[in-house]
Amino acid sequence: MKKLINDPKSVVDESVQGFGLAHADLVTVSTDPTFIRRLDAPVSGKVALVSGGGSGHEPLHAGFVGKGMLDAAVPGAVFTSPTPDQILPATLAVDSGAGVVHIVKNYTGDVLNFETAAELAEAEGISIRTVLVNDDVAVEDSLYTAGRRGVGGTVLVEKIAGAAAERGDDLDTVASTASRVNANVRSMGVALSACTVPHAGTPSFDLAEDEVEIGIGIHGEPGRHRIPLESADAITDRLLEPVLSDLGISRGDRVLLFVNGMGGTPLSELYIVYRRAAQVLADRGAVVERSLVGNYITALEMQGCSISVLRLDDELTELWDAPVHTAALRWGA
Amino acid sequence: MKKLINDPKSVVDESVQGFGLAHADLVTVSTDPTFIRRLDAPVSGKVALVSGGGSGHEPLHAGFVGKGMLDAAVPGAVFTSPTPDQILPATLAVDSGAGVVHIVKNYTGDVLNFETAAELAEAEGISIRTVLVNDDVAVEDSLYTAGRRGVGGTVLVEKIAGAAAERGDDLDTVASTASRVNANVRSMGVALSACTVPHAGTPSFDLAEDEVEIGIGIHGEPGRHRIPLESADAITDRLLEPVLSDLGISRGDRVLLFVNGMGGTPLSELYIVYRRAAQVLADRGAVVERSLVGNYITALEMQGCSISVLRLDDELTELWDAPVHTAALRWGA
Amino acid sequence: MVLDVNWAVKWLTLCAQAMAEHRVELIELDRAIGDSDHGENMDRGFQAVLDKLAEAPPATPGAALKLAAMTLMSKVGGAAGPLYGTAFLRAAGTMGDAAEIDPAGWAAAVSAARDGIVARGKAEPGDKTMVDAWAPAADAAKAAADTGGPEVLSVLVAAAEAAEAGAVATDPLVARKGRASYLGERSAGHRDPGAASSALILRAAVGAAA
Amino acid sequence: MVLDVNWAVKWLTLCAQAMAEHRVELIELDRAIGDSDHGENMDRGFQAVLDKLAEAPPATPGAALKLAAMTLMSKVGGAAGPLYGTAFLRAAGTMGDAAEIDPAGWAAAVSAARDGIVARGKAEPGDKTMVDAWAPAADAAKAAADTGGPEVLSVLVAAAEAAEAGAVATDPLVARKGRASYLGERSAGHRDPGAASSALILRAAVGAAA
Ligand SMILES: Nc1ncnc2c1ncn2[C@@H]1O[C@H](COP(=O)(O)OP(=O)(O)O)[C@@H](O)[C@H]1O
Ligand SMILES: Nc1ncnc2c1ncn2[C@@H]1O[C@H](COP(=O)(O)OP(=O)(O)O)[C@@H](O)[C@H]1O
Ligand SMILES: [Mg+2]
Ligand SMILES: [Mg+2]
Ligand SMILES: [Mg+2]
Ligand SMILES: [Mg+2]
Repeated sequence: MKKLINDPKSVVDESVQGFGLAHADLVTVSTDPTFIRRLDAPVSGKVALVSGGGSGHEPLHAGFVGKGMLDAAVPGAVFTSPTPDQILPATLAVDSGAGVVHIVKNYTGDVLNFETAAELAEAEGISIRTVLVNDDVAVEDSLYTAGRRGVGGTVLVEKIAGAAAERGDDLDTVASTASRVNANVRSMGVALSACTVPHAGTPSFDLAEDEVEIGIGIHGEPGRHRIPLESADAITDRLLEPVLSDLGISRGDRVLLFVNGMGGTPLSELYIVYRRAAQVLADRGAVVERSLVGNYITALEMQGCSISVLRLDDELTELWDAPVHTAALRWGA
Repeated sequence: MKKLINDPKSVVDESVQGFGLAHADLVTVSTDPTFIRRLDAPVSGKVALVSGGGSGHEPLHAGFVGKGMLDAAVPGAVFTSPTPDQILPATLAVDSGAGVVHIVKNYTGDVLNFETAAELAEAEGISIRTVLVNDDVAVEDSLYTAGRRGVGGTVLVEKIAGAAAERGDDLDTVASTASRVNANVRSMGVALSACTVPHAGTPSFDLAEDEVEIGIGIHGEPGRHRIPLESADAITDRLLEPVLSDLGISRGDRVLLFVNGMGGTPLSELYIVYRRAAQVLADRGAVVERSLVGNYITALEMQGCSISVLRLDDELTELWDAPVHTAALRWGA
Repeated sequence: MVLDVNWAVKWLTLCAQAMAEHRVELIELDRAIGDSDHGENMDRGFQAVLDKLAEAPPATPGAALKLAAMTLMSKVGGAAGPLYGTAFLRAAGTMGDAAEIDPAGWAAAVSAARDGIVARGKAEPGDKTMVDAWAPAADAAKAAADTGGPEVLSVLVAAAEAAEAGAVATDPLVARKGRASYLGERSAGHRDPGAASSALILRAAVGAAA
Repeated sequence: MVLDVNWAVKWLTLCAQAMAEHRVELIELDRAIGDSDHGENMDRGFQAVLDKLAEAPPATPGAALKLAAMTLMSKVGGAAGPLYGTAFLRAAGTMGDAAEIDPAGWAAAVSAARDGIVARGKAEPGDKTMVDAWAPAADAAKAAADTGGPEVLSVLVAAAEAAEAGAVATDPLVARKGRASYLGERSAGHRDPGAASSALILRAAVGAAA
């Protein structure tokens, strides 16, 4: 294992410390327990947004703390959801009295830990709404499983719900906007290589030199199936097709197209994927109104990408365009 | 070789096309010859900035085309400087009559091709100033060599000179500001792994599992020497020390600290490096006034990073803070 | 042998030892069908339990388990943290302030642990989760307590053996809950890491009484 | 054998063949002390020269070389593009509108090519660049033309052999120009890719006359 780290046990702490030093104009970092909050939180009268999850997906979530997006981010150990004793103080620290939305990616660990924290926060008199993100079409959605995972759509939920909170929407409205984004976004990913969790020291799965793993998540977990390496266009088609059909995208639909890098893939390759995806959408008569290309929700140094499509309407577009000022996403400010 | 590409020969074209599709609000892409220009270029009365170089360093340079930064970017084949028949039309396309600054990284190929293009442009009556970027302290600077390479400092030169041009500075002033940034910035990089040029198909150098390459450039060329893998802090010290001593950083100096990823390193690791670098600078009594952390000038999927330090003054800080709106760097707009 | 606070502290101590020893093995199991963190999380969690035990030595078995519950909840994270936290909390609940636990008491504690895990995680037996260790353990402990004499060791052994067999029996299963469920059919042929760590925990309870 | 336009076209055609054949080898040489693109760039450039030759067949050797110069300049990129572009342009300049090139003419062309490369790249012999192929080639061609008879083949051969020897002689050198110079002492023990491609070009000139 080759990493720019000092000690597998201190990766998260030191990284968060560095983040705090680099972005002291935006955030305050709390240690013991670890969480990152917006410098000016609690923002008077504003609904607060708290998200979190295992580390290793950077810039998610700390990179999205700031004006127009999250009020706090709670990082767990690498690929391990944070604990209630982190989530609760983060929630308390940013609540202005207007209530807090927990944005939770749908993994058993995240769900359970946020659930406990929400109960404890409610017991302290804070109104909590929990929005689960579960946009990954690679996973079968059924009552008898853990359900779909939250992946790329999380970034879009956080941005758009963050804008809703920033403009003064109340707790239920912010939560329902977040849910509406989740209902209208689908994603699917591919890995060309595995990633190595620092404390594990070996790659999260083994992949032959001519194989790719289709339907991977963001935790280095293997995907749904393995196929021989194909062209970028063929892989793009494989990822996009289930996304579009699950969303039911048809002629005239307006969409946001998000090509996300898993951490170890050059930007140039993401644009090759974007090119094909945009062509396919155009062929179907959909209108790509907004786009996002880059490493926003990653799996350490995994090579690969995910494609997310969000169906837009006037309000979602307006909220997407609203100013945002975070370490990883910034415009209009 | 595992890449999200269709054909090694079409990597640059397809990637640039995807870039154009994703950022149609910012840029126009010309094909045959290939270059990317700011949507509203030529901007009346404004000095234009053109940069370029081999592809594979994305987001550099196309990602820096837009308001407050470059007017055009000219991408060559992967790791191969562009040719005069690309650079000349790009230059002609963005000149408003106020002249054009060529920002050229100091590599023989880039220098020669931009030199030829500048001569041809001058012959067409356009005033050209060429600013060479050569900030890499890993390379001995001597009259008898090709001189230092242009690496991370390039991003800072382009941002700050772009802001000078945007506020209306004249040709010589923009060029001298660019040179001033170059004179005040130094960089050094490390690789944990090599990268694979698509048309070559094999990694650019071989590195044992427990070795790192110190003093690498951005073209997958081997560095100055190889050492056993060390902690992130130790490696940071190795990179930073020659940067600081060459710059002569002393107590009270104000600096911008830029930790750049080479493309395949998780952001979390870059923040671990940033943390140490910020500590060292603080220990020396320098004031880190601005920071930049992320993948801005890369070597495909190479794992590793570079550290750049720029000595700031009031004017450089003001120009750094000025609005910029490009695909890869954006604030205040 | 009585199951008093010394036994409880020794049990948790042996749990910590087992997690440290089997850390890499649990990571490997989780690497195959999950995200490579289970061994690390359990190791971190039980080391923290040791620290807490040293800081504030508990007075009763119930207090020891409650301390473990709170610590695991706040230090383990992931799916296992809340599940084990709940399990230990519910088990502690059955013990109240009792100074000693008898065979029926142990059976009740294991049952409560199982019920807590099911309540939190909504998994059924056969879903390839830690429930597949705790459910047979609870049944076996109850059967042993019902039929056996006053000898508590045999009840501890019955639970541990059933948990171990349950963990082994997860090998062929297709996961329907937790992260392994994303793999669908590909999850078959691997042991569930949480069932494996559960077996270690119940085996440690035997060791503490030996 | 006369060095007319047919020879010139055949020369460029053989250059294209040689670059395609040695593409991987030149990439490998550049991988060791550069950035792995030299073979790819030269192959792309000379294929483009073939296309241009087919589009607009030249009338004289000078015109053929000028066409090659412009095409290499606009298709190769990197350091080699402008250097070879200049080399072919200067060589074309020495030929003017002549229909045939004599031994002295070839020697003059190679000298002009060398001078062009030195003028653009500022490298000296011994810097481990393509100059280390062209400089001995120019000297050898001149010596052969001065002493030899009217037989042009021997002059072509002299240049090619000297270039080949020059390329081999770059092996132990420490690079002082171009990308290999960043490696310092570590550049020793590897052949300069540009010197290697230069030898291929001058060898192709022989093949075209054979
Ligand atoms: N819904 C559930 N009910 C019971 N146990 C579960 C459930 N989901 C996961 N588990 C258990 O948790 C274990 C994984 O724990 P761990 O790796 O620490 O968490 P994570 O999956 O969040 O990385 C699984 O092996 C399984 O035994
Ligand atoms: N200053 C120079 N003078 C002469 N030849 C040079 C000079 N710099 C580089 N070269 C030649 O160019 C070759 C490299 O060409 P190429 O790989 O195509 O360009 P790049 O170095 O830009 O990738 C070197 O092997 C060397 O022969
Ligand atoms: Mg986990
Ligand atoms: Mg090159
Ligand atoms: Mg796990
Ligand atoms: Mg090269």
